[in-house]
Amino acid sequence: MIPLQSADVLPQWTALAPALALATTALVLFVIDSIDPDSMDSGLLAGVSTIGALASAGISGWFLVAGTGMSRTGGAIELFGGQLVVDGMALFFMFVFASVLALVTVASYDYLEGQPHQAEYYSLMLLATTGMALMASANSLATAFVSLELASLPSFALVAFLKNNRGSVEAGLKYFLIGALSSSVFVYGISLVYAATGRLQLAAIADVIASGEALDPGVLGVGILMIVGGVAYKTASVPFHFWAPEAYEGAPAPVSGFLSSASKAAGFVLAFRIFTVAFPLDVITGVAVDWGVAFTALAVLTMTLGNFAAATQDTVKRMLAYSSIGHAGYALIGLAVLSGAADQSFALGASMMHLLVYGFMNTGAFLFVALAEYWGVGRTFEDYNGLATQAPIACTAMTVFLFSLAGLPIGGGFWSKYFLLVAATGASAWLLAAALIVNSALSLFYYSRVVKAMWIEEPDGSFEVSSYPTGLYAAVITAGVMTFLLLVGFGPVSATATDAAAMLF
Amino acid sequence: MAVPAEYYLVLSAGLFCVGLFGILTRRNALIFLMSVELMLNAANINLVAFSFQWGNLTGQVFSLFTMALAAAEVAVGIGIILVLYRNFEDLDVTKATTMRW
Amino acid sequence: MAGETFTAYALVPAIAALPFAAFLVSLLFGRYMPKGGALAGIFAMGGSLAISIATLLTVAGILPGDPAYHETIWQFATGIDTFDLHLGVYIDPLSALMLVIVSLISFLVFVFSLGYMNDEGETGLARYYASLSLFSFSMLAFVFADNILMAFMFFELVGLCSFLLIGFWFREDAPPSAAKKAFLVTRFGDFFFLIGVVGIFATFGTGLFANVTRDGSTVQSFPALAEQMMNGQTPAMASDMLDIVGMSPQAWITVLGLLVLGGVVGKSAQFPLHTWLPDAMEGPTPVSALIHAATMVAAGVYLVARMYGFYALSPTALAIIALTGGFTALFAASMGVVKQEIKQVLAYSTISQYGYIMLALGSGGYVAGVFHLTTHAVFKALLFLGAGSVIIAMHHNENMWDMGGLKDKMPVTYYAFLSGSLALAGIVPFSGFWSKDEVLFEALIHGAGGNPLFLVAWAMGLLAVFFTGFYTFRMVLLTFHGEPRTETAEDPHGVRWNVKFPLAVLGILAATVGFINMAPIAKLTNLHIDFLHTWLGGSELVAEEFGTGLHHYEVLLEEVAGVSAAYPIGGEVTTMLASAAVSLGLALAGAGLAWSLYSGPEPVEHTNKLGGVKTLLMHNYYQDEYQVWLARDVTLPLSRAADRFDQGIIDGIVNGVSSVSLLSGDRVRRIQTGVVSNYAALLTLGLTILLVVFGLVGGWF
Amino acid sequence: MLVELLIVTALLSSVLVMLAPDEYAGQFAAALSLVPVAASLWMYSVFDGSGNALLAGSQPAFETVAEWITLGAYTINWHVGLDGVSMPLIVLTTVLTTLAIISAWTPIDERQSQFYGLVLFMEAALIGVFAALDFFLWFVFWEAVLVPMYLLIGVWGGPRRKYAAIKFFVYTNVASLVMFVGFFALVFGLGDSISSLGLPAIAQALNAGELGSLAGIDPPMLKLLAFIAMFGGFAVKVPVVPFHTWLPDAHVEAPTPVSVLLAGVLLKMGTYALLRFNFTMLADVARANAEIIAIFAVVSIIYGALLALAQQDLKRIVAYSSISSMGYVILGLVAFTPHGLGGATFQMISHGLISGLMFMAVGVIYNETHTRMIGDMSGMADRMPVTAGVFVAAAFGYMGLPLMSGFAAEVLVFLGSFQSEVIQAAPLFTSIAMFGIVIVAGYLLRAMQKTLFGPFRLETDYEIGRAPFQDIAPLIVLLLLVIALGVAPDLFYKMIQDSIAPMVELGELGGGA
Repeated sequence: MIPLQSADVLPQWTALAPALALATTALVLFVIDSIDPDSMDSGLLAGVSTIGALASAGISGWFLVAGTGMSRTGGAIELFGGQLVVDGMALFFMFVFASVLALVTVASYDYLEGQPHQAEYYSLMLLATTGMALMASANSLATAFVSLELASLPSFALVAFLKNNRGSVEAGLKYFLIGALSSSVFVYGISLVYAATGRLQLAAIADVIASGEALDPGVLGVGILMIVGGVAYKTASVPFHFWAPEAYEGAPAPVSGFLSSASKAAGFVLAFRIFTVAFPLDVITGVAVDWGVAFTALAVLTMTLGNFAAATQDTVKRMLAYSSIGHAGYALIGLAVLSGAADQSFALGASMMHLLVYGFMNTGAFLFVALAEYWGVGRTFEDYNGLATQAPIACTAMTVFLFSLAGLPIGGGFWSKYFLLVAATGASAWLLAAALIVNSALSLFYYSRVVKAMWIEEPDGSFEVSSYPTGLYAAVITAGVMTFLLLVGFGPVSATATDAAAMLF
Repeated sequence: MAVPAEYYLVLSAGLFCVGLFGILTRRNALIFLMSVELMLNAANINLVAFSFQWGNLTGQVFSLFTMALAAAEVAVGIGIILVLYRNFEDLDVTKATTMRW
Repeated sequence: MAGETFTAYALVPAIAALPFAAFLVSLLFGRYMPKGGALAGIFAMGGSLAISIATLLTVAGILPGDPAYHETIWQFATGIDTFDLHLGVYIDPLSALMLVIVSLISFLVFVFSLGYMNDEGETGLARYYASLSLFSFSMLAFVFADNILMAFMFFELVGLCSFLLIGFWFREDAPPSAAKKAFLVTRFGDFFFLIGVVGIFATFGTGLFANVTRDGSTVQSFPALAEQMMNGQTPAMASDMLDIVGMSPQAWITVLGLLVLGGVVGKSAQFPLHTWLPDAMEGPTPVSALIHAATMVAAGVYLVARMYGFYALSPTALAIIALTGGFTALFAASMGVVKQEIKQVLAYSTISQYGYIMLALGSGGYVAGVFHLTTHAVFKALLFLGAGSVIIAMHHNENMWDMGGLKDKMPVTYYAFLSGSLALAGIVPFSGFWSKDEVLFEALIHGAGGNPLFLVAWAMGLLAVFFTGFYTFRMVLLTFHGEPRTETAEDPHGVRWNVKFPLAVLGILAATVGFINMAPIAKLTNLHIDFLHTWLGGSELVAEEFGTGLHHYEVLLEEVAGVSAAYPIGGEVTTMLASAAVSLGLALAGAGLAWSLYSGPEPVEHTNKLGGVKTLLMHNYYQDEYQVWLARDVTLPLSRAADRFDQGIIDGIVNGVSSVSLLSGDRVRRIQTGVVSNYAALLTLGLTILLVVFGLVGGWF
Repeated sequence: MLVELLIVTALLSSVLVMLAPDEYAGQFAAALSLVPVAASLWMYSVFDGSGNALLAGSQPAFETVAEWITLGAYTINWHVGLDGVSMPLIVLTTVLTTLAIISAWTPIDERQSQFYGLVLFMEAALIGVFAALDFFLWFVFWEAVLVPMYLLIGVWGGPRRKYAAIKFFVYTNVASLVMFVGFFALVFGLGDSISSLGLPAIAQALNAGELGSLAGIDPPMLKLLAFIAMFGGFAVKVPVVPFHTWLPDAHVEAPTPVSVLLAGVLLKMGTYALLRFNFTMLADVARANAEIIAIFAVVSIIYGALLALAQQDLKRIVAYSSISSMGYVILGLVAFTPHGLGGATFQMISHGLISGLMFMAVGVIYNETHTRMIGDMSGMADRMPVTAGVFVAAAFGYMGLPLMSGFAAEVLVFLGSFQSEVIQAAPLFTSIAMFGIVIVAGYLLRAMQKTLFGPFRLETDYEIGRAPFQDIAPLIVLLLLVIALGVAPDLFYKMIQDSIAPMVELGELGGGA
């Protein structure tokens, strides 16, 4: 296969096109806003954002199919002196971010009806996604930190977007404070690693450590653990998860979906790359710290805390927030089992697949909540009683999301969850497997509570669904169809993710 | 080389801890923000010091990025603190507890 | 053999198929048919009777054909690398005789039912005749079964039919309860039977009663294989089984025999599983006749006779059969003495009489057993039908103390009933005398031949003769003699031909059927008039090829089981005559006592003279009570305890796990206090723990 | 492609019925469900498979293989095919689904189109479970069954339906996960010796002794642990005491047609999986621990029957008796004799029909009386003679009356297990198990006597009449099937024997471990 980014076809920098598309769209939105600052024309803004997002998703998908940056076309494309890298994993995650963004922007069209500052909303979202896309291709701790902040700072503002809503503001505050603290921990960790190795580029760090030139292993070790903390914050893993329940609950529901799917995935892609490239297990173990053990502990704690806390929630959105923490725990399995895995690329690939599927099903679930909020349905489980009698199609989609989240074969979540279990079994990580089983049982319980409310309980007649917002419906149904299609057509996803992951080893 | 590199580490660690202490003990959102700035600067000390130690400029350049980002962070932070004050009529971060459990 | 010339055997499957067709017709269309489907049953049974007689004649050599016949008619379950299961027909003298008995009695019962059910205006006639046809079908198929699995299957179906018929009047409380009891008690016996069947198949790989030719090769029967096993030529499969159970061939055969006996004891109402039978009187009286004379109860002992070659290998099993029989004969007869309802007396007499058959079979009297089975079928059917006639007359009042003086009002019934009673009591020359006498004689000589257990059983059987004579004539006297004691008895309901005809036929037979085997006369005169003996001896084909002949059994009894005869009183003839004289004397003594107590025009109750014994007898020795206690006060509480255990402990654990999870979930989420400073603190704490733990492990400090 | 046709037809029917108006949904669903019935019967008539689909030298019928998804080093194939074990189960599934749909016409009176749609969806998944020959494909269907079942119990069930549905849902899902881990421990232990997750490949590799160690667990131990995990997982589905407590709740709360499918087909998934996994792949472990498994079986039989004796609710009685009946299957399987394995498989079919029949009969009575408590009614035979007749026939079928399928199945199981050389003291275990036939008679006769017979007594404010024909018809059809199979077990038993015969010797030489 001829590499797409070879001299004859496209210049090298075009490999970053998915990220560039997002950045450009953000700028276009600024231009639109500056032309007509008081515009409430959400159609234009949402349309432009969606086009940008779809373009980005399309390009990354095209590149993935064409094999850009994959080993079969000549390997990863390094840009800017190796500060950024575009490979299969980067493109895979760019596709995830852009798809989630597209869903969210479409849904926001209805959700933001009548809200001021829509242009800011969409451009912040685009910028955050740009940051995430860069996180996916960050190849140095410096670009990692910068792109992480680029993703984070707009997110803070997005969470607090409903500035007259106490919940939204409180969520923004907590997210911001914990985020600031975590990023200072992260950057301090980077500084310690730099202190120990004198390098910021990922591969170079590994070389220094491997050559034995690194300074005190303690400094390096503390640095690595603090970087663990940094990514744990971004992925909403224990003990850096505290912001998540409030941020997801308080934020506008499309933002919650966006953050809990895309932002989390961004944290993971960063972690995958940093830990497999800068601190490969065969190099780091014995020198400083076996981060596999750390991630095992975090994975078990995260999934357990997330699921157990979700089990007894009263409001659907907060339940989804905690479940999102639980899923972070699942995705961490990919990292945690690397040390013992029989097939490392499959283990990491399983996490990647999970994040992709999660992008659709979790965003879909939050968007359904957005739909409910749009209708003025209450927040608690009881408020959802009998919703299916009024909105059967949306409720069917929500059922698909929930059961897919629970790992039933009605959506792609089935494959990714069981692939993670396969990975855990393959690495003989019995603790992780057992934790996954227990938590999965619990998750089945609380997800089905929503299904029960929607389908089984009688409606109490307290609300009437009056309108069917096109944008929200389109987004929810698209997510539902995608989730379902991923069940049937999981083959390419699985193959791509495994191939992409294989490049890191 | 007058001062051993380890001393910088101790200094930065001390600064980091001061910042952390501030975060843990103070309730005012602005002081919270300042403490975070202290912690970021602790990282900067390391970066600058060890840049010199390792003989490359990467660390120093990166510290410039950090400062810029710190500024951006403050900008966003102040915005959020403003709306916090509007909604809760207080800068006390422990007052905003409508969501929990 | 088959296909060359047409023989009656080709029609044998129709003996069972006809009643089955009648079952379907009655079930589906009975309610639209005249007589509620009775005619279908009558015609079917008539056909079966005709074919049965033709079969009998063929076996006897009067009609063309071999004297025995086997055919596999249905492959049931095919196994790979293991034995197959099939259904087949086996006709030899024993089954041919039994087919005639069963189809004859069934036929007469159908006819009688016209009088008992149709004329009395019962509802549900279609159901009645359908069940009755199914009953006949099951029993006939059971009789000609060629293997023990098939026998078991139809044995069970017989149980079903008895359930349906005993519970025929389901709108009342008692009949369904009695039906349930009958099925449950016999099911308990069948439990052992089933183990036996399975054990036989697992040991021998076949359940065939007779050595047969299939697909050109000879397949040996399980009794034959067992015989080889006793001779040390254990087939591979059987020796595997012996290894599994860790027993000697002798012991294992005994165990298997006794297990099968469990089913026999249940169905033939032997102690201790006899309790269902008196309750089964809740069913319509013609059904009682069928159950007691020719079908269900007879099935048990017929099975023993059918696989006699197997029992003859185990002296222990034989002794247990004999003792069970002897004890049951006495035990049941004693209870019959105090009953007030005519059908109750007959019920206990049935139990008692089947005890005799068991006694005969157990003590090596194969012919005697089959003989008594035959005579009993006739006279007991007669007595029940007679009782039925009385019950019609009495407007369904069964209490004998409300009867009296029916002799003159219903002479046909009376004389027929009297014939049956004389046979039951064993008064010469009625049929019961000949057979009962032979039973006791066989028990005596084989007991004297070195088996004291047989003697014990014989003694009990002998004593029972006295009781039999007593209760029989007490019944006759109270029912037919004296003055009518109620208004109904003064003006009884008349009966029609359809009642009288079966009574007449059976009455004549009850008097005469004993002549087929007058052993004492034969011995005395040296005439070969012990036809049944000759009949069961069978031809060479039966004896040698199929291995179910009498002579083969006798050899086995003597050589393997060690049952031998001795004549305590002089020679054979004198012993036989003495035995006959004693039993006749006792029967007459019993009858005489009854006469002296109840003969007057106004007989009074004498049972109070028995004192405490009366209570004991009226309560049937508290057999019901302990079985009910076992069911109601042991099993039910046990099941309730299991239920509580299940709900409380096992399900409690399941629910407990979920409660604990949810509770801990509720605790976990309390960490999220909502105060952001706490979050920062916890976050720091978490990071610190991580650093400290890894620092200590990594040796950084 | 016929298997695919079956599945796709059922799925399409499901979608179509969901879109149909409620009034016609029942009839429409019944009509559509006749297509799989006809197709499966036709497949049965042209069935030409031989051998056991999982073992060497076999030729499954209607087999298709297509690559689907890669899972690391393994391929997940779309691989379906039928052998003598799965063919009868598929016929059972299609027939029982149609009958259940018809029997739902009367009791289901709201949201019909959703109800029938879910039933048809479940049918598709069930067919998949029995036809799949690839582990993950099988697992997809296995888990897919849970979704419609959860909703069917949850939406249309009785008063405690939510509790029952969630209990069923979570309990069986946990079991699947445990089983899953056990299975994949084996897959990874097999290492490079397999390249796909095809069940035949795995079974053959395991039986060829290709299993290596995994994470320091040597092969025998690995096998044992995997066996325990898989047995535990399937034991919940079967269910085997003490993992049974979800079943009575699920049955009591489920609407009758759902109970029919739950008892008739869903429980068979567990025993089918046991046969395919534990007793084919890990036959040597099963042999080595035959007594323990036999104890589970016997305890299920006797304990389940005892529990049934204590119940007042007709459905609960049948539910507990199902536990008891499924114990026979386990006993037959572990015997490793031709009749044991064959009888166990036959019992799956037989129990599927008979328990379906029993539940339907209970349902018909409930439709008229709106109670299932045996204390509440008496003499129902007076008002509902045909129903009562069928009920009696069904009950006797359940008790193992000869010439009905239950007898053939039980006797074959007993014959097989009695002579088992695998189980120590096999005759003893078998004899204890046989006592189940006495207890079953005890509780069913008691139930019949109290509800059907005696003077009619039931307090209702309306006249209780005969059941409508549409309620009775499926009962009659089932009864005829039960009798047909009881008279001619060879209809299925021949192909079953053909498929289980290769299993008899499995694991005899220790499987090379």
